[in-house]
Amino acid sequence: MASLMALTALGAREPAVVEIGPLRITERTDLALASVAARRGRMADLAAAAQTAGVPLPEAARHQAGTSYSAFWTAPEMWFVEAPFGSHEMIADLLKTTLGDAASVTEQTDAWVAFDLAAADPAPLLERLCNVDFRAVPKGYATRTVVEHLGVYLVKLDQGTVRLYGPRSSAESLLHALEGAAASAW
Amino acid sequence: MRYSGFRVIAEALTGHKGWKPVWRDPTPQAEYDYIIIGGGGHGLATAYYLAKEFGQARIAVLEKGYLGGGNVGRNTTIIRSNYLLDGNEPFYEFSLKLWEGLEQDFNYNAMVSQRGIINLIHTDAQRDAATRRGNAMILHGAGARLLNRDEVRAMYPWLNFDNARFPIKGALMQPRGGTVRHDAVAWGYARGADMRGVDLIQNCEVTGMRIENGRIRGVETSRGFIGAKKVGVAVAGSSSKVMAHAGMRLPMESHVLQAFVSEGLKPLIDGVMTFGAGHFYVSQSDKGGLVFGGDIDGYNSYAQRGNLPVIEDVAEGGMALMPAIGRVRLLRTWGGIMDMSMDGSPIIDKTPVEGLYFNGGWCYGGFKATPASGWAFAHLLVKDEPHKTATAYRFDRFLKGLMIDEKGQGAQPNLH
Amino acid sequence: MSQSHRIEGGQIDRTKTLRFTFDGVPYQGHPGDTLASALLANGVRLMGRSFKYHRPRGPISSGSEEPNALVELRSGGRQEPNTRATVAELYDGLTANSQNRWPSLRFDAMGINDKLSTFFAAGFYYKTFMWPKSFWEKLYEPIIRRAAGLGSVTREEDPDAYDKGFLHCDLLVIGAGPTGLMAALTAGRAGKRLILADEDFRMGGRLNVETFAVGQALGADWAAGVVAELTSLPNVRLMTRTTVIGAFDHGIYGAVERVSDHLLAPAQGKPRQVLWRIYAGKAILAAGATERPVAFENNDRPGIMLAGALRAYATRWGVKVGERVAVFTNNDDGIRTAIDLQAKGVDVVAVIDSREGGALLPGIRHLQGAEVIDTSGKLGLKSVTIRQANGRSETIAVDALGVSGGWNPNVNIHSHHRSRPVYDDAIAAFVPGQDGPPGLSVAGAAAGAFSTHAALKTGRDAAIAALDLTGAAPDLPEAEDAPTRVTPLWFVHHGKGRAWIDQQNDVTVKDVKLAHQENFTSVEHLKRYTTLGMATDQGKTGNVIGLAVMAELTGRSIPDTGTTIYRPPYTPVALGTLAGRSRGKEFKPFRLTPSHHWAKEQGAIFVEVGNWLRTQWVPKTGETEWRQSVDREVLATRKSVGICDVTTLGKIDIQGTDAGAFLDRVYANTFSSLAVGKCRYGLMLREDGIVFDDGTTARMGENEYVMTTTTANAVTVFRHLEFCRQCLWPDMDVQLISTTEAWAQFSVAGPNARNLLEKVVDQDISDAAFPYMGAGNVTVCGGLRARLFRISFSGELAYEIAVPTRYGDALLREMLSKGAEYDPIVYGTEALGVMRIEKGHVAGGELNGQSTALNMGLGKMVSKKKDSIGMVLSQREGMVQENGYRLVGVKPVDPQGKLTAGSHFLEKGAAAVAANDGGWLTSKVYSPHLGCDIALGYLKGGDRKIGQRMRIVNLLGNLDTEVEIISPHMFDPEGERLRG
Amino acid sequence: MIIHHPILGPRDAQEFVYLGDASLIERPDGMTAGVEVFHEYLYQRTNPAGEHRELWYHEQGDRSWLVVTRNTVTHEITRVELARDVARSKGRSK
Repeated sequence: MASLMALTALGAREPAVVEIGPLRITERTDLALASVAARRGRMADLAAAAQTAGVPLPEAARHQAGTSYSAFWTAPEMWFVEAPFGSHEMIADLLKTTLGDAASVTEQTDAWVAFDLAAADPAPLLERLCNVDFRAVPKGYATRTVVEHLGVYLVKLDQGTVRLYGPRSSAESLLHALEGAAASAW
Repeated sequence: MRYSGFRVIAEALTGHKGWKPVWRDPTPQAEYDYIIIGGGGHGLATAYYLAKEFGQARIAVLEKGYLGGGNVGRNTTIIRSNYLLDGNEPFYEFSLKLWEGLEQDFNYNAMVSQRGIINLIHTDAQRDAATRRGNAMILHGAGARLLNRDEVRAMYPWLNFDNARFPIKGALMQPRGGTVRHDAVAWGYARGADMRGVDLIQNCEVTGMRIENGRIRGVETSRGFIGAKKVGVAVAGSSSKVMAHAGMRLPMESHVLQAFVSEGLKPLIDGVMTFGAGHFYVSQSDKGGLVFGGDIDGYNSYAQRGNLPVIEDVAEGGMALMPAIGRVRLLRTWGGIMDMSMDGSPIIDKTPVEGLYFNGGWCYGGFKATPASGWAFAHLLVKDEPHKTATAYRFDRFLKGLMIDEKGQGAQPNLH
Repeated sequence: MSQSHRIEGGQIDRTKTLRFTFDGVPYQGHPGDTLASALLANGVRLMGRSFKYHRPRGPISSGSEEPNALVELRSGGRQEPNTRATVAELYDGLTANSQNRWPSLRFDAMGINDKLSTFFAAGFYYKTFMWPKSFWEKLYEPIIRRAAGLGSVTREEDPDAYDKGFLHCDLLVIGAGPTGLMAALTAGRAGKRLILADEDFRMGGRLNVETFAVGQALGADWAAGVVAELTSLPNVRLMTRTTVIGAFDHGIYGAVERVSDHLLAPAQGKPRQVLWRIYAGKAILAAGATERPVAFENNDRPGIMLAGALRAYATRWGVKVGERVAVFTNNDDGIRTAIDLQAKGVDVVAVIDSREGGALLPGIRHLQGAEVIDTSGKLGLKSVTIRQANGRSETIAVDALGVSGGWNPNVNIHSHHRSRPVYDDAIAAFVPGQDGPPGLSVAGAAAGAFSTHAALKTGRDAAIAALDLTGAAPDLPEAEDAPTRVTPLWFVHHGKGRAWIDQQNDVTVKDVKLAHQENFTSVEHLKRYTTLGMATDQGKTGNVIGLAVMAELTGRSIPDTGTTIYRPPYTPVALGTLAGRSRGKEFKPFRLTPSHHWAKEQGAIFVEVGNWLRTQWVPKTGETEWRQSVDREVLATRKSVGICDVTTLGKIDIQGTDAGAFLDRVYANTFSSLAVGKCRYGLMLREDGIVFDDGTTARMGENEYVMTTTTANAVTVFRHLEFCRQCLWPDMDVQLISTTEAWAQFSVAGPNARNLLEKVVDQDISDAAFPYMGAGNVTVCGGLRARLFRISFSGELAYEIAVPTRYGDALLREMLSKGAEYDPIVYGTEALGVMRIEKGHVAGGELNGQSTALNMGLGKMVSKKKDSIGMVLSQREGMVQENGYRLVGVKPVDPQGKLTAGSHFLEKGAAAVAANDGGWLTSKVYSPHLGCDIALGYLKGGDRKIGQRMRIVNLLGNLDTEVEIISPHMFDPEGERLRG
Repeated sequence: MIIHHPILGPRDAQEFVYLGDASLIERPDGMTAGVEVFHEYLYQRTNPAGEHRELWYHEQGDRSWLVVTRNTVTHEITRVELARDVARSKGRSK
């Protein structure tokens, strides 16, 4: 499509991978993201269209994986929808087309930096970062929380994998915070 | 009894037998000419000046707890007149002038100490604002200096100059700013008022107001009805509660402000310092404790205690500014209840009830205002006219659009 | 002489030796020692000096209540003033120094204060030092300040890291003595998520000290067994070296874990301490009790300590504090000290028991109805003088004296919500009162249940009650259940000497008497007047005694005299711990713009704008002064084209069928009438009619707008819009989301702006196709989605172009290379400021939260034809005054004349006094185009003063410049360039 | 403090931004109400020592505005509602 070369949120050509003790941090540049909000009084229409299009609309505080689209709840009648960047770079346009005027759709891909955190037990790390009770919440839990003054979305993909979406402009500060806490935790 | 160094020596040599009570504990009389509700700094100062400067008699101060137990006893003891706006600056400058002669005036050493206050500047916009403010201060005779980075560094070379997230670019200084031993202010005024015949009545809570035909007749208290020709309310923190007895709603909310003191340390900080890139201000007491504070907790509260987030926020500011204090320990925290007004400025005004006067809305700036507040309130009580430095502190300024909003935050009390 | 006072037994590891120094003298101790126990083991009793009289002092306790044995621990950036030797865990290489003394601890010149103490009675300073007036700051106070204070702070940065964290549990148990352990065992076995925290480095509390059995085992062994079981449970988190510092609202507790304080330095990457915020469903305060002394003359000499501490040093640490020991007690627990010490082979020469009657101790000289009335020994105790029941006095040579005046429950945390403790006559102490923190119960000695049996039972019961447990609870092991049998004795009536109540602050019985004499009888007045309880120990041992003395003087009971309440923190907390990682550069996160990496390569200068780092200017080789760079950037932009990263401006996507109507309500001007594909400048007011924010908002589709906010207000505007949407007009069909960071946005300005953009934009952007204030979706560089807005902040033909953030860097480089023929430059915030001021556009200096649209010359933008936020109140009389502030432009009459932002307006010849103050300059720059300083300012009646001459005065910098008042639109006032 | 969010359950108050008295929902209509009515709405507060209905915004959460009923003396929270629901119950719509 375009001739322009992308930079990661950390200012590099390639996504970062960092290992600290038992933790592996992987920057995810291969995710497209868009917000989907129901228009006033159109939730039923949106739900129907989403079902047809294979866009999950999970309940509050949950993430739900799908075949091409996954999604997590962000606000009443609002979700962030994920898809592979390679096939869905134009995620907002794709969703607008499928969901029609039942939803307000906005591209969010580059508003965020995504880090996948993998460890056998990430709890010692997370308890130093945010107030989420990671041990207690179920798989598929998704919430917004605060890490070192930064508002982030946290998704518990499974017991040992966490996805963090942080503000893209603060990607370096967020990674620095993760590294510091990891060194302290293990 | 007059206090002096000679007296201290003479008493020391004779076993301290001659010291007299600093105030009496009188029984309330049936009626007074003036009742001041609130035995904090402002109430005691009002009574003192009513008697001393305005020659009034038959005065009582009613205090629900103990004298000086409100915000005058729980603040960070800073005095300054580095205000910006015309409605404020003459008043606070008047106050600072009164501080400068206070101890000789009431013969009590409140340790008024003008070691200077600096407001640190971290951005060009802050320097512009400081220039505007500094000029306003000088125009009002308050004095100010703009320090550059090197001048600040010469004063406090151990501040974070080299690894700061927000570099120190200079400071606005008021050399006449400083600190005062806060409890001594209450005691000095109380003693001075008591000596002039004012009845200071502790453990006497006002539970109602007797208002007839739009005129105040007296107050109901936990010690019975006490009649009065004029009643002045000076209960900042509890203003809404007390004025509700007169059926009034006020343009203010009550909020908790925490303050902090560290363990005692050898001298580290000479004057008062405010951090311009976070919520933190600090001075060091004569006893050696770092006395510091930050933002209010931010929600309506009458609880006189705060929560951990603000403690952490203040410590973050402190560490960002002074990386050497990491191992200094926080000793004690306390919370005071602030009348946070709708524009961050106080009210000293008559009320719709004849003979009932109000003094409050001091936000967290009430301590430094104590002398001028007392004087101006006494003036209003006696003459029914605002003191010339307090003409802007009217209830109707919100209706008229004449807010005195130093911070430019608008009608949101927790942001002032 | 190594460890001359070490005796057998104790919980120390004698197989390892730790070396340490105190005041430069080397000593040895063992793992398990505290600094105090190790010094005592080496025969060192003198560890500090008091605050006021500089009296020689040794430890009185073995715990965190210690007022005397404060040292400067470690050195360099790690120097820690006021560290309690009694809780400082010994490590190999520890260095400590005494403090608040000169030249040495043994010979302290300030000890003269002690001789002159009669002149330093409570509050003496309030009565003197007032003449001459100027002497306070110049003479008296400097002397006082130098003499005051305790330890000293290094000026070096603390090199250690601190962490914060969050923990969650069903039950938090505070204190791991018998009560806490039993509570934890009960909850732990029931499978509840449990945190057990104790400030000590060994769990067990007093069980580590006492010699009696719990069940079949020695108390300490029983405790170790319980700890072992709890450790094996996955639902239990045991936290030693962890002090719960405060109970905050709704079950949030603060706790400080000392991760590395028992080490020479923290391990790589590890913090020194961690501040934990514990979210606890329920909590049990099992903090035990603190022994209190009795006030008698000269009761402060090194070697005199609390009886329980004397016992603890012998039993837990294997240390005899003295060779010849006496015990002075008013209760049975003191007796226990004598028995245990004697069993350890220490020579207990007398038990001075203030109580009459009862059984006499076998094998010990037990004097009943006797009191200690004086002591001797300058740097350490040499003898005590006692008064026996028959009135006879006797001096006994001893080098250690254990004193027990009874025990005070550690109610502190229970009163953190201002609950007042209540007095319990049975134990002569305050116990927890009503209205403590919800969810917090108190058990064991902290609740006044002093026996071991009571501790175990109340601990178990508290856990059952807190968690509504129904299953089988652990059996209670057999344990002593002896009463304390305390007969209150607060101070010994005798003579004229000083009897200390608050040892650190040197508050004596005499001081309390003076406070009473002067009518400082309220407990708060007593505290503030005498400084009782204000020292680093916060009166943990002394407060109640001071209260009791005042009660006796006033003839009131102790409960009638009152009590002070405790506030967080329970023990002092390092500020580094409270700050965590937020310090230095990490004080706040950085926000970096899409062009940051490019700018860094170019050697750009950055400026902090909130948390953003923005390019301030981009110097070229040879430029030595910032003005050279900025002037060049401005001139090059106005001559050809310049590019500026404006990503930091807030961008809010507003969609919905009511989006236009919504904008009409939140903006003072109208947006519903805006055509699709166009944008408009919007002015947003607060409800009080003051200007809140401004920016351009574009209509991207029928039901879709993109709002721009200022960088500073991006977050507050969004919050405000959500308030309007949810609280004011809940049924409007409007959806909001921030897209600030999703798009890299560049301003491209200058006569060649279009020419340059045509090199990258795929569509026709001619003036006809994309007119002034046009807006729309385009593509760049062969199909990349982009947004284009034809708006200008500089007065030039200008556009803002946005691409997904990851392509921002590449787009910038592409524009610079593709448009090279136009010599494009990148300009920073300084040049941006110059050009906007030349055009009279308002920004931060003008949008100060105090100004109206009218003040800004934008009064006509406030539409009265529709309701909008702030419309009504903007019309108040004080805000529409004819002579109110108006925005004006200013330039010096002499082009060489200087201006400074923040300077004030004065009429020519007017004196520099407030009455003549005409207003102030909000923003000032040097305009290379006009060749002089120019400024914007708010001037009273300024709209009627255009063309007049005034002065600009900066009294801070001796600036006094004659200026001409001009229109704020100083450059291309007709706007021909931007429509070009 | 902990606020029991009607949708998300207990959340630390640190995630929220406080505005003030919930009466701020009841904004007068600017086309009919004048300065005095707006003055009363914007500036005058009951400021009770006791139960207080107040607005909190879940900024670091789901961006819901909540009406929290909280005791200003004890800080006890007895009720939390979505402000949107409260607004509708007050008759507010578009």
